[in-house]
Formats: sequence, structure tokens, C-alpha cells
Amino acid sequence: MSRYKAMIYITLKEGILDAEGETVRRALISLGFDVSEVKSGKMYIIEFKCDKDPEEVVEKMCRHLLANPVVNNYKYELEEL
Amino acid sequence: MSRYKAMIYITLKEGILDAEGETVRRALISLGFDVSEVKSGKMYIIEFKCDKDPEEVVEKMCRHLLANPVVNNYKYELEEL
Amino acid sequence: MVVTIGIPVYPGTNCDVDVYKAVKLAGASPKRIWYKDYKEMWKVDAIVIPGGFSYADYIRAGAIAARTKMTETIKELAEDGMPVLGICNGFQVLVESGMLPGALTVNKSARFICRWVYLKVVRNDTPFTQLYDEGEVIRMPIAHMEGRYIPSSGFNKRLIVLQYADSCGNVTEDANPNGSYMNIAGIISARENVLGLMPHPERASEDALGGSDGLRMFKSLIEYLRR
Amino acid sequence: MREYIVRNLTDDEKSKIIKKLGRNPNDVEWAMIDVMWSEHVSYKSSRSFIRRFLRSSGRHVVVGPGQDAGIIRIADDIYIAFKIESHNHPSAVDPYGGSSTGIGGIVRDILSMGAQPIALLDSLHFGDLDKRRTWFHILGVVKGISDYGNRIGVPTVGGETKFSSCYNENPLVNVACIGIVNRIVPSVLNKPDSALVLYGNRTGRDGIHGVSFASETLDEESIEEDRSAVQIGDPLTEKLLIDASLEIFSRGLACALKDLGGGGLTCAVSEMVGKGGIGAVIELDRVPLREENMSPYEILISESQERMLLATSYDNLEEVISILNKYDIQWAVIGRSIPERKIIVKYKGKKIVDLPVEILVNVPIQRHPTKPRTKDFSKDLKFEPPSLEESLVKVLRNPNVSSKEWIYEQYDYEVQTRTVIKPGADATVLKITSEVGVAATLDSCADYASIDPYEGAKGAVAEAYRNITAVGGEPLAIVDNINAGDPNNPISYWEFRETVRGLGNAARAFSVPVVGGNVSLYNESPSGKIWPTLVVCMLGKVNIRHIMTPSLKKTNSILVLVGDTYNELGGSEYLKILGLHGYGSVPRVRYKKEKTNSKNVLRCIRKGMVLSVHDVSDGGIITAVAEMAIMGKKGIEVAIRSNLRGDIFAFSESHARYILEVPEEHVEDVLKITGGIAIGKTSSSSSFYFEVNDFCVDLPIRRLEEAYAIRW
Ligand SMILES: Nc1ncnc2c1ncn2[C@@H]1O[C@H](COP(=O)(O)OP(=O)(O)O)[C@@H](O)[C@H]1O
Ligand SMILES: [Mg+2]
Repeated sequence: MSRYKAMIYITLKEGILDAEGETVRRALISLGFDVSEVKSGKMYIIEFKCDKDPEEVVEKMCRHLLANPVVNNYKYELEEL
Repeated sequence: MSRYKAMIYITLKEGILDAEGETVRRALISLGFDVSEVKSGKMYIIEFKCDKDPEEVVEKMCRHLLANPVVNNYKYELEEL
Repeated sequence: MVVTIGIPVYPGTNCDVDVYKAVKLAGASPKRIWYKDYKEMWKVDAIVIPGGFSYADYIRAGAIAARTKMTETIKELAEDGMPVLGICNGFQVLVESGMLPGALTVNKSARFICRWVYLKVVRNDTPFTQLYDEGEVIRMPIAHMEGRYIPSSGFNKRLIVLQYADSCGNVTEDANPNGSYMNIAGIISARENVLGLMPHPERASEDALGGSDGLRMFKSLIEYLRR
Repeated sequence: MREYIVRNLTDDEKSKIIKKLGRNPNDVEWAMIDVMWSEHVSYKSSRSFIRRFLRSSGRHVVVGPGQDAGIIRIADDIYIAFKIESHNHPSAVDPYGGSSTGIGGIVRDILSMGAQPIALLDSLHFGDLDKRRTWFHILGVVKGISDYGNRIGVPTVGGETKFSSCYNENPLVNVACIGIVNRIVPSVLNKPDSALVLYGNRTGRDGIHGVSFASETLDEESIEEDRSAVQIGDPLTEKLLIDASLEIFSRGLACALKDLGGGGLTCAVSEMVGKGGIGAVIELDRVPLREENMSPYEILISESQERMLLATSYDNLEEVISILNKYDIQWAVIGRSIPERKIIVKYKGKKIVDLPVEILVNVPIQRHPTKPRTKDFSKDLKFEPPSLEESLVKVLRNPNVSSKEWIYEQYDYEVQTRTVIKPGADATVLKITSEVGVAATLDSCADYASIDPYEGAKGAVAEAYRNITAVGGEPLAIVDNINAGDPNNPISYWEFRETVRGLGNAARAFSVPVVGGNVSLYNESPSGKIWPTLVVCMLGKVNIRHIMTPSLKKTNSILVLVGDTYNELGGSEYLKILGLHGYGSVPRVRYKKEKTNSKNVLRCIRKGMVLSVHDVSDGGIITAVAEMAIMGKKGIEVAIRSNLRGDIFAFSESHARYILEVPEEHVEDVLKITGGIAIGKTSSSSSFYFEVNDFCVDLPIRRLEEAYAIRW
């Protein structure tokens, strides 16, 4: 069994209003920044063990729990520890 | 003025309770994954304009709004558009 | 006939006692069931998944609860035809587990909203709404952070049961508290035995608390079960 | 002795301790003594005044000050626990974490009395709205309360939100919690050989030196350095903790219970057994830790959140553990109580602490010099009044007065289905049985106290008294939170004393005993200190069938003003918008009138002779009438003749006044009972017409609404 670390990033799909990003954008503008767009997202840094293809495992984590296919996109980086 | 895109990642400092990460870890375990640690974080993808050092601008965004240096670590990647 | 209604309690559920009181007031026998005791669900006549913050809404509201044995059990029972009502976080569990289509995400304002709203009853031909008139305007409170309904592709409008409206029943943008698609406040499954709604009928079960329109939802269900 | 361990002790105190003990304490012992002797835990600078001025007796007082919360009886077998606490320092540095852990802490205080938490209230004081830092505070604090309070299923049903530049660096976050008690669980243990069970979150390095942090003034350096004093809340664990604890209580398994707050394990253990006349042995290795390599002193003083210490008999231990396991809560039996009055700590097989309990719990009182502020606040006040219309709109738009809906809408104020009168009224009403309810309000009058601390403290009590009355409640008891500056600053210390004195005298005069409270000193930073700010949380008893709200109900009913108006503009919202804060005399509390008017108003409410009631406070009569009109969406026509100049009459904030909406047929009786005067009527038009002497406002209600309902 090998140990891995996955950095998983989850954002909202194109076309779905990113309410939090929009709020942050307005706040940044009111602070004087010249911001045209803000996208918000979540991130999970996960350390795990597995003996099969780690990519498959991370895909599974995302599809089964971390991302909702109706609204989310996800991507990740993998690293062996 | 140039346009930039910043990818900003915000996590909790070492030693500060990450209740979400811990809950996600337990949920992943109950789904059968062999997970030893989960850290949760936020990310923002920001498009902005500025005529000075963009790094300085992003630093300011982080310190003034996006992160609280008392509890958060942040890092970012910058890209000119 | 005694009607037994099962109320699942996940870690972080916080409206289970309120639902318990309302169900009792409506004339049925409620049973709160801790998520670890999911087998107890086999013994009930219908299920009401209460609101709250199961697993503190981490990842997405309802996401973790939707993947527990308790929810799997509820899903199996629903597939066998048992009526299931999901309120607020319960609705979120229903969409997260695929028992209802679409998704619920962060309010347009990106803030939690606690407020009394008006709802238009679009359909009264369901087990949960048969005591309302079609087109009737009712009042209930909402209290949520993630209540903006997003349809999945091929969404069928026939599923809409409740819409946010103004006091005259007009479905307007102003009356939409969270930015939901088509002002959706509640939808039903294609088989018409699973209803999810963001507003809290149990909080509108007594005039002293501001209204009793919500009580009729539980009464509808009980009447349906008695038949 | 390592300096970083000892932060609260003076040299004098150190030598006293060495003498008492007959030896030099070791490092760990010093650390324990140090937290126990901090201001935050020991109240050493405040205790003498509190003892002298605050007495708490009354037929309905069941538990007075000194416990985790006060308890009162509101009906034959209904007992209510309530308590207030400040989380000012943490909220200044980390508004989100600070306010949310403040909620967590106060809820556990109520829980540790054996009570079920049923409601929260928050008193927030922020700085100027044109400061970036203020927004950092507001957004973080409100979100912190919302995220934590909503998740644990305890409704946040009321509060207050005030603004002044004196809070720029030192915002105040005071939170109160109310609970229903079935059977009191003591916080004191007097049975040796009980098992001590620590349950809840694991212990981490967060919150180390939290108490010392709260007992110092804030400057840039302390903010950086005290990072570890900041804690993050875990509402999911708190919710499970509540449910598990309630189950433990209902099965009668708790001998004593304490929450772990300031001072962590050290404080919880030594207070639990110390006050019960016994001692304890702690096995430190058993404490579940979140981080590796924590030193014994860190484990002993960590303020990690969501932890409770339960004393139970060994016979019941198994049952307790099965309940905790059901809710997936971490637990450990960390020690036992012993008959000797000692605190013994063992670690890795060695005895590392052996202290007499007295050293930890009997902290000598500290006195500081006081110096009155010599400011002539009766200073002549002469100014040219602007138009009444313009002033009214400005006052309504002033954030101290304008609607706080955008805040309380972010709180779940409905969960537990008890909230009969929702936030937005003078006080909130919670239904306890189908007949009996509890009215609750939080009030402060820091703007008066900034000019006259004594009169301001009395004013806060008077305002709370009126708010309870206005919803139809009979005022019963108080818990208070006094926020003040550095006690080593003689003026701050004098202000603190005047506040306690005012609170004590008013509470006695109104027969509303103080059953608990909290003191937060050191709210001072290099740029200045806060106004002495007394926050009063008052509870009253109501009959659910006779409750009132301030929104106008009908057209063509008569508006009655109860109470006399004086030239008392000092500290008023009116002078604030004119830039004249600090001038004029503040409203004086006239006990007799306040009590009589309250009694009479209650009589009218109970006889069903009124439709709505609002007390007069910030912004004076004209503001009170405007608020009633806005909330009820009704027009009004008011005309008044007064000996005072019109604007002064309209905006004076004299106490003891109410506006009643009375149906025509009851006007005569109401005037007779209250001695009030009819000042106008409600109308079917949508305009606000208010005339006093030669001053006049004639505006559409919509205009006022726009000003009042300002949203951020
Ligand atoms: N921070 C807050 N949290 C919850 N409710 C609040 C807060 N601030 C104000 N409110 C509510 O807004 C209403 C008006 O508050 P306030 O102006 O202080 O009333 P009053 O002058 O009658 O004491 C009250 O019902 C109060 O409970
Ligand atoms: Mg009031």
C-alpha cells in the first residue's frame, strides 16, 4: 500500500451563479480593488493509502462525496508520499 | 494597467482545529476510504487589473479581506492575462 | 388507525423535536430515530426528515447525511412507495441522495436567511398537500443558507408543488428569497411519494407562533395514510 | 520560573504565594496559579465592588451569583437559568472565531447547570462604520454567531447593536443564553471518590493564555503574539454535547458538572472540588489530545472549546459512557475526587503538581485607586435646530436606531418553536407552556454612561425594565455584563465602580435582583478606551394571551403618551447627528415614575385596552412613533403642545415613557389609569404627520421606511 496526498479543488459549474464569489467581488471593489470576476471554491487536502490506482480512488471520493455533479466541477493534483 | 488572474488558497494554521476536515475524514472512512488526514480550505480565483506590483495587490486582498492572518495561512499563484 | 411517522436524527439535526411536536399535534404517533438505529425505520408508515445542520453542512448541506445507512434505508423504503417528506436540511438530503432531482446551493445573497414567506400551492394532488386548495397562498418561515434550487437537465415542471410568491400569490422575482429556479420552494418525485421543501411547516403549526398553515401538511399526510 | 508561564501575577502576589505554600511552586504549578489568579477567572479587581453593591434576593431567586448561571422560578414548577458573557478580546482579533466560541461558551454555561438551552441574545458594540476594521468586526461577528448558533439548534432571538468610535479597536461581543431547568445539576462536588469524566473535543494548543489575554489591553503586539489565545468553534460537537448532556441529566447520572472555559482544565477541576471542600487527583496522560508533544502545562491550561467535566459515581460510569458513545463523543476518565483539599496532578507516573486547593480558588481581592472624571456634563447647550423633518430622517438612518433586520435575519430565531414575539419588537417572548412565557431583552445605555457612568448604568436597567413591560411582561431578574477599561487606570476604575453602583441601586429600586453576571475589564488600546458599557439582560414573565408588539394595528385608533418629557438631550441620538455628543444632561432615572408607569401600562395590556405598545428610548418620542408607523404600515397624525422647544420635546430621551395605541372606546379608561395624554391618531393615509409647537414633519411613511430599513 502506498501513501498519497491529493489536493482537490471544487468549484461551481459555469452558468451557475456563484453567490459567494459575487459577494467577495463586491467587497473587494468597495475596498478599492479593480476586480472583474471572482470564483469561489473549496479545497480538501487528503492523505490516504491505497493499493490500486490512486487516481481512481480520488475520482471516487469526488464523485461519491466531495462534488455534486449537478452543480460542481472538480480537479485535483496527486502526489505520492 | 495589466490584467491578472490570481488563484488564492486559504487554509487554517497548524494547530487550529479544523472541524470540517475532521468530519470529512470520518465520512470518507465510513465510505471505505483509507484516509489519515483531511485539511479543508477555501479558494478564490480572482481576475483583476492594476498598474503596480500585482503580488502586492494580492497580498493586500488576502490580508484585508480573504484571510485572517491570526488563524489562516494563504498562498497564491499569479498569472498575467 | 394509529399512524406512525419516523423522524430520522443525524448528528446535527436540530428540528427533530419541533417536527415531533407538530406531527403529534396533527394526530399521528411520531418516533425520533437516531441514525445508527436505521432498522427502526422499517416499522413506520411514513418518514419526515427534519431540518437542521446534519454534519454541520460540511462539504454541502445534506451531503454527508445522504451517504449514511439511514438514508440508504429511507431510499429503499421510498422506492417501495413509502411517503417521505424532507424539510429544509431534509430536502437537501433528498436531493443529495438522488431521491429528488436537482441540487440546492448557497442563497443568492450568500447569507443565511430566517424569514416568514408566502408560498403558492401549485399542486394539491399529492399526499402532502391534499388539504390545501390549488393556488392557495400559505405562510411559513424559511431558515437556510443553501436553499437555492438548481434544476438538473431535463427538469420536469410537473414536479413543482410549492413556489415562493407574494401575499396575493404572484410568483415574482421580489418574492424569491434565495434565487431558486422558478421560485421553487418544494418539489415532488416522479412517483409522487417523496416531497422536499425548504420552508418549515412545523414552525407554522400553531397560531401563537405566527400561523398554522404548516400543520395541514402533516394532517394531509396522516389522512392519506389512513385511507 | 519561566516568564512566559506567569503573566498575571505581580511580584507582591508571587511572594504571598511562596509564603503561603512554604516553598517555590514548580513551573506547572506556577502556570496553574497564574491562570486562576487572572482577572478573568478570579475577578480580583471587581469582586469587592460587586459584593458591596450587588445584592440578590427575591422570592423567585433560586440560584444567585457565583454559579455558572443564575436560576429563577417563573411559575410553580418552571425554572429558568440565564447567564451572560463577553467575548470581546477574541472577537477583536478574530471576529468570526471570537463570536462563535462566545456562543459556544455561554451555551455550555447554561448546560452545566443541568438546563436545556432555549435561546440566545447578543449585544454588539462596534466602531465607526467608515472604518475598514469595523466592517471586519461586524461581518465576522455576525457570521460567527449565525454559523455557530444556527448549527447547534438554539435560536438567537434578540439583542442590540450599537456604534461609537470608542469601540473601533475594542468591539464588544456580549452574549446571553437562557435555559429551562428540570433538575439543577450543581457545579460543585462534595463527594470524594467520584469519577471525573472529561468529554467533548480533544484538547489542543488553542486558547492557551486565553484568560491572560482577556486580562490585558490590546495592542498590535499582543494581537500577533496571542495567536494561540484564539480558538475556533466546532458547532457539530457542541450540538452532540448538548444532546448527550441532556440525556445524562434526564437519567440522573450527573453529580456535578462544569464547562471548560477560561482557565481550562485547571479552573474546572479546582473550582468543582475546591468549592465543595474536597480535592482531586488528575491523571494527565488520559486527557485525549489533538496534537502531539503537548506539555503538561499546556494540557492543564488549554482553552480548547466544546469540553465538559462531569463528576459521576463509579456505579453510573458505564451508563454515562454508553450515552457518550452513542453520540460519538470523545471521553476519558481523567481522575477522581479525594477527601484531602488538594489538587494532585500525575503525569507519566510522576506527581507533578501538589497544591492546596485554597491557593487556586481563594484569590485575594485587589484594589486600585479610583479617580472621578471631572467633566461638567451639565454644560449649557445652545444650538440652532435644523428642520424636524431632516433630523428625523437622519436619526432613523443612524445605525444605532435603524432596523437590525439584516442582522437578526441571519440568525435562526425560530428553531425549537417557542418564539412568540420575534426579534424586531421591544423584547422577545418565548413560549414555555401554553400559558406562561418568558420575555427577554438586552440593553445598554453607554452613550449616557459616556457622560455620566452612574446615571447611564441606571438607565440601562430602566430601559430593559420598559422593554419587558412593553411586551406585557412583569420584570423579574437581571444578569449583567460590565465592560470597562483597564482597572489600573484610575478613571477607568472609577467608571467601573460607578457602573456597579448604578446597576446595584437600580436593581434594588426596581426589585429586579441581579442573579449573575460577567465583568470584562481591559477594553483599552493605545488609541483609547471604551465607554463604560453595562449590558443588562432582563427576563420577565408573561401570560401568552396578553402580549403586545410595537407595530400599529388599526386605523383611527388613538395614540397615548405615558410619562413626562424633560429637557434631557445628553447622550441622545439627536445630539449625535448634530455632532454635539457630550453636551447636555443625560436622562435621569426616576424610580417611582418608572415603576408606576410600568404597572399602569401592564394593567392596560392585561385588561385588553391597548392594541400596541412601544417604549420611548433612542431617538425620543418622534422616533418611537415613527417606528410604530413603519412596522404597522399605518399613517399617523400627531399634534402636541409643550413648554419645551418642539425639537427638544420630540427628541428628548427621558425615561419612563411609552406610546400606546388605544381603540377609541378605551381611551378614557387608559388616560385615567396611566395619567397619559392623547397625542394623535392613526390614519388610513400613508403619511406621517407630526407637529409639536411650531415644528412639523409631513412625510410619506415610505420615506421613513427607506431611512429606517437601511441595509448593509
Ligand atoms: N445583534 C442583534 N441580534 C439580534 N437581534 C437584534 C440585534 N440588534 C437588535 N436586535 C433586535 O432589534 C430590535 C430593536 O433593537 P433595539 O433598537 O435595541 O430595541 P430597543 O430600543 O427596544 O431595546 C429588538 O427586537 C432587538 O432584539
Ligand atoms: Mg424598546
